[in-house]
Amino acid sequence: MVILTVDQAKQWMIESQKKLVEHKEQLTTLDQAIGDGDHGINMARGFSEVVDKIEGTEYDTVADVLKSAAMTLTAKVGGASGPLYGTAFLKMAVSLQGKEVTAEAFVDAVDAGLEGIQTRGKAEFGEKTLFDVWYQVAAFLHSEPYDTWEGILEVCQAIIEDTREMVALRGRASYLKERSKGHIDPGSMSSFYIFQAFVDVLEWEKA
Amino acid sequence: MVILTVDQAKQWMIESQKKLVEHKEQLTTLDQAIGDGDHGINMARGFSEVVDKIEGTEYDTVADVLKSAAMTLTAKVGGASGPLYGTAFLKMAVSLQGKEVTAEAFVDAVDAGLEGIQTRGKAEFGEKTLFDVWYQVAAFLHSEPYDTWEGILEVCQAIIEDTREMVALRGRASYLKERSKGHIDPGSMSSFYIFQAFVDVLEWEKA
Amino acid sequence: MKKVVNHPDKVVQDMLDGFVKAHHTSMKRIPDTTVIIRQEAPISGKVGLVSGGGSGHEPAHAGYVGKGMLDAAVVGEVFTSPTPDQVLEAIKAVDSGAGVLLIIKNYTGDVMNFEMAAELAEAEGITVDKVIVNDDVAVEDSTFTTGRRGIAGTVLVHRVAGAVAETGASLAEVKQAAEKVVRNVRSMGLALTACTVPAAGKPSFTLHDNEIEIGTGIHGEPGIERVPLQTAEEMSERLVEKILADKDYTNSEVAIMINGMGATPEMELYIVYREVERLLHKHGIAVYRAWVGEYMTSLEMAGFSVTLLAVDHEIKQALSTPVETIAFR
Amino acid sequence: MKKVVNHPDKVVQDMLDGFVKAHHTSMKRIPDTTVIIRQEAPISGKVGLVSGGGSGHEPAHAGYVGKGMLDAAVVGEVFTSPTPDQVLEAIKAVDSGAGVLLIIKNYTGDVMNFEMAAELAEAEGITVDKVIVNDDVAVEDSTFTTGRRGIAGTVLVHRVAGAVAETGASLAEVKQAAEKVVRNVRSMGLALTACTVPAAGKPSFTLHDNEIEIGTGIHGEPGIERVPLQTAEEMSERLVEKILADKDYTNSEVAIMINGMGATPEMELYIVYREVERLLHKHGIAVYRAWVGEYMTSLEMAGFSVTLLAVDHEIKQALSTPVETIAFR
Ligand SMILES: Nc1ncnc2c1ncn2[C@@H]1O[C@H](COP(=O)(O)OP(=O)(O)O)[C@@H](O)[C@H]1O
Ligand SMILES: Nc1ncnc2c1ncn2[C@@H]1O[C@H](COP(=O)(O)OP(=O)(O)O)[C@@H](O)[C@H]1O
Ligand SMILES: [Mg+2]
Ligand SMILES: [Mg+2]
Ligand SMILES: [Mg+2]
Ligand SMILES: [Mg+2]
Repeated sequence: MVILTVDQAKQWMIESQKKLVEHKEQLTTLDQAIGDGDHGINMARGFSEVVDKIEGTEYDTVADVLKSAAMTLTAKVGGASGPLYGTAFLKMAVSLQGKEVTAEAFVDAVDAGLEGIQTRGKAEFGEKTLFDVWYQVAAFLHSEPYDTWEGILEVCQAIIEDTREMVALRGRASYLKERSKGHIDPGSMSSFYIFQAFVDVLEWEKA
Repeated sequence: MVILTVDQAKQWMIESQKKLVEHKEQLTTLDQAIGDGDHGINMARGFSEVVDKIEGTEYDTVADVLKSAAMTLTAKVGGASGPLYGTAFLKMAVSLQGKEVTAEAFVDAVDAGLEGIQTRGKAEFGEKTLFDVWYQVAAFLHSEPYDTWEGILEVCQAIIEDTREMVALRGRASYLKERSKGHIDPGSMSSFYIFQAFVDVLEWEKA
Repeated sequence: MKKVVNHPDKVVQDMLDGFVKAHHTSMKRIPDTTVIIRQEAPISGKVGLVSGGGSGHEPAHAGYVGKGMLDAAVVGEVFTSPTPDQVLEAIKAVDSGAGVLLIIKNYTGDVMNFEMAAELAEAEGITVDKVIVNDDVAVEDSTFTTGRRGIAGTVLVHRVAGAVAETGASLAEVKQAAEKVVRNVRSMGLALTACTVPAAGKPSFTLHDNEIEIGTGIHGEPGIERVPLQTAEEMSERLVEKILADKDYTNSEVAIMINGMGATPEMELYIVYREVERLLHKHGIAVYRAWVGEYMTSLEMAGFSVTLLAVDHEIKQALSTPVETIAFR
Repeated sequence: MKKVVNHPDKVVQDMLDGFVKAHHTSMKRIPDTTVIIRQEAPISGKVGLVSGGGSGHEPAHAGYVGKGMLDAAVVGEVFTSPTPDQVLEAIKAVDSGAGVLLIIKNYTGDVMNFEMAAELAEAEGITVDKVIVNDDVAVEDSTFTTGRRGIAGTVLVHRVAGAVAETGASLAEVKQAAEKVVRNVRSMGLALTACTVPAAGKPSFTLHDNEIEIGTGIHGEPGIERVPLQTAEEMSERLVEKILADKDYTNSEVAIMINGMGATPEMELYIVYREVERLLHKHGIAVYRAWVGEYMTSLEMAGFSVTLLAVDHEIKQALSTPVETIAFR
């Protein structure tokens, strides 16, 4: 069964943008605590550009939508999150190339995105980066039956909370060492919004 | 009758220094309101140097004490007040050269100081500068019998209050034009302390 | 937020616009990019030098474009690494066939974006190599983590690599010279106040009136320790001792950079220089040359960093060649 | 008060100490004075150029000592004119027999102290002349009052007079060139925040978060008007229009200086440059050359000033001669 159409994929990006813009200040505040205070700005800027690009373009496949998003994120976000999200979406696009987006295909795509993030950023699980969220989402998708996509939300929320107690070992927050404890990782939070948008969009089709 | 001995002249400088150091912050605050906030610092620095110089030196005449003070003030105060007080004391010294300091001689010296201030700074009465205080003191000394030196204090207090309502036409405060109203002129205030020290010192001898 | 801006989202574009207008005789902007290049780029036979990073560090990096230093500076959003496509444009614009060296400050974002650009450029047949500057001893150097950051010492890497490139040296030689500087340069900074990213609208952290933050980065990141305000001598000593603990400069000759973070009066930087030189002399370290001023700032942050570079004959030679940039002499 | 100092009363001495140590190859201090002179002074046959003023305006004035600019800078206490004896030492040290020109900013204190020094020097048989710079249009020019202040435009007077002096011109010729600049230069500034004189320990005035002060001087003096925070474009327009109302630069060619007051990021200064250039073009005014940076500061004040100088052949010629100073190119 196709779970994500081209229109839904576009809508996924639009919903992501809405959430990221809405939570721009929250993300920036998180990044001010343990980073350089631009994560909300970066994500809002990047996804707004994605929406601008996507809304005016016709796409044949979901892979094309995601590839377009990947290129835009890479070119417009910058910082650490730009290449990471750019790579994640690009690898997802490659994984979905020439396929219908079934549940299985999507899980494969998340795996590919996860791998892309790791290749680019060299993070391991538990180092307090957005990799942690992708890792847990992938793990969940491999462990659960595919009709409970909403479960992603709980998984994300749990791991986001877990990042609070982690000592950062990658990215800017790692400079703080022990002092990075007690704060949620901003990139994990933005990844949550993207997955939340994904879950919303699956519903959206039904509505 | 000699009203000021060499020791008294030295003491005059010492008392002036004490008052100026004690009111350093007040003078600086006055100068922050309508100038550049250094008048207290300048005067405290200058008179402390005068005292350093004077305490370690033997003088034959009051004129020598005042000349020494004048040179030190000129070399250590800077800003507008340095040359003005330097010139005032120098002209007083010149006026007292080879004389005992009788009441008459002192009044002549104040006249000479006043003239020096005007030559150097080109101020007229009512332009909201220390010239105003010297002008009024000189006028008082010409109008009153000389045994009421304390009268100087009232005269000073009155003119200081008058400067509050004046619009500054000389010095840094003049840049504020109408906005210079409502604030006492810092240089007038420091001149008051110097004359107050003078009056104190006349008493000091009696004590 | 009190800033002289038109709109927080327009600061980079407006700044670049002003920059190329003010310096149009020596500098130009590649159209539709945030890349500033030398008017005469690409220079035939010369290795191209590209650096850059987030904006907000002015005069870094565009102020270092010119003879004896960089060929191009790639400008990102405030405190945000520029994107690969922009870096690629810079590489293409300065490559004369002799190859291009990327000088990258060691931040996850910068490294990833510049590396992606390098991959793209190689795919287009351009030879690209890189050096990663990591002079900030406030951060522990460890292979398990991100490692030390690149801060003001980067400017001296630009300078030496630029001087060597100007001689017509090969890409390998230029890279070697740059890496020698990286090995021999150490820095550390502190902040008296935080700074405000225009689009964020509020300061990145807050310090009490009597508190300073030791070991801050150049992006308003919090540092490693918060201590009460100290004298210039004590602050200088703190940074110098930490640098010397990381690298032993005893009996060497050094170049010094006292770098203001943005809001610190030059008066205070010279006071720091006085203290730093005294401390170094105590350690038997001789001073070859000094730069005191704003070289790698963090918007309007108050504070400063100290950079030491051990110099040998080759580095001294490079530092004494002509240099024509907006911000470095 | 958050400053990098050892003691508020020592800032000038410590700074001078650091300055001459950092720049000992090109600069020296006359022993026991606050005077910085060119290493090679006095220069045979050349008119000596002396300027100075209170400290706290760094890089003014010591940063302008060198070939093509000043021979000596006399440094006063923070925001306080130096004293006649110090100025006299400078005059004596740079006079080679060709006479000395004093470049004085128009403040009561500066004028009186420099004039007293000139009287003392003349008494010692040295020919001394002076120019008084009064470029600040925030202040009304009136013969009944102190008149306009000297601010950032002073740097361009140093530069042109310095270039002309370097050619071996006579004292009268150098003075004439300096006076031409004075006649043709106008400036005006504004402040976003006040500054704190170290010995005073508290800010010279206070501004609300959304207030700026138009027409501030360079000593933390209050300005002429307090208005709500505006965009860079509006602020630039305000200053430019006020300058053009004072002197009509229409159809002339101008040199521009956008001067930061101390804490304003260079990013913002370039945004201002963009706006100023646009405004000037609207008025048919062409730009010959631009300087953007910190040239005449007020400690850590945030804000900027705009300076316009109408240039003719002679001034352009002077501005394009070699200049070797710490702070000006
Ligand atoms: N090496 C890495 N691998 C995975 N994620 C990373 C890595 N480094 C940083 N991140 C993520 O990037 C986020 C910060 O992104 P952002 O603030 O946009 O970039 P920058 O740190 O360059 O300012 C962090 O919260 C973290 O989740
Ligand atoms: N032209 C002048 N004639 C007489 N007094 C003056 C003149 N200009 C300034 N003053 C006096 O000097 C005082 C300021 O002194 P100070 O703050 O030490 O110098 P500056 O203004 O250079 O900072 C003013 O309050 C005023 O009384
Ligand atoms: Mg960030
Ligand atoms: Mg004053
Ligand atoms: Mg960033
Ligand atoms: Mg003063």
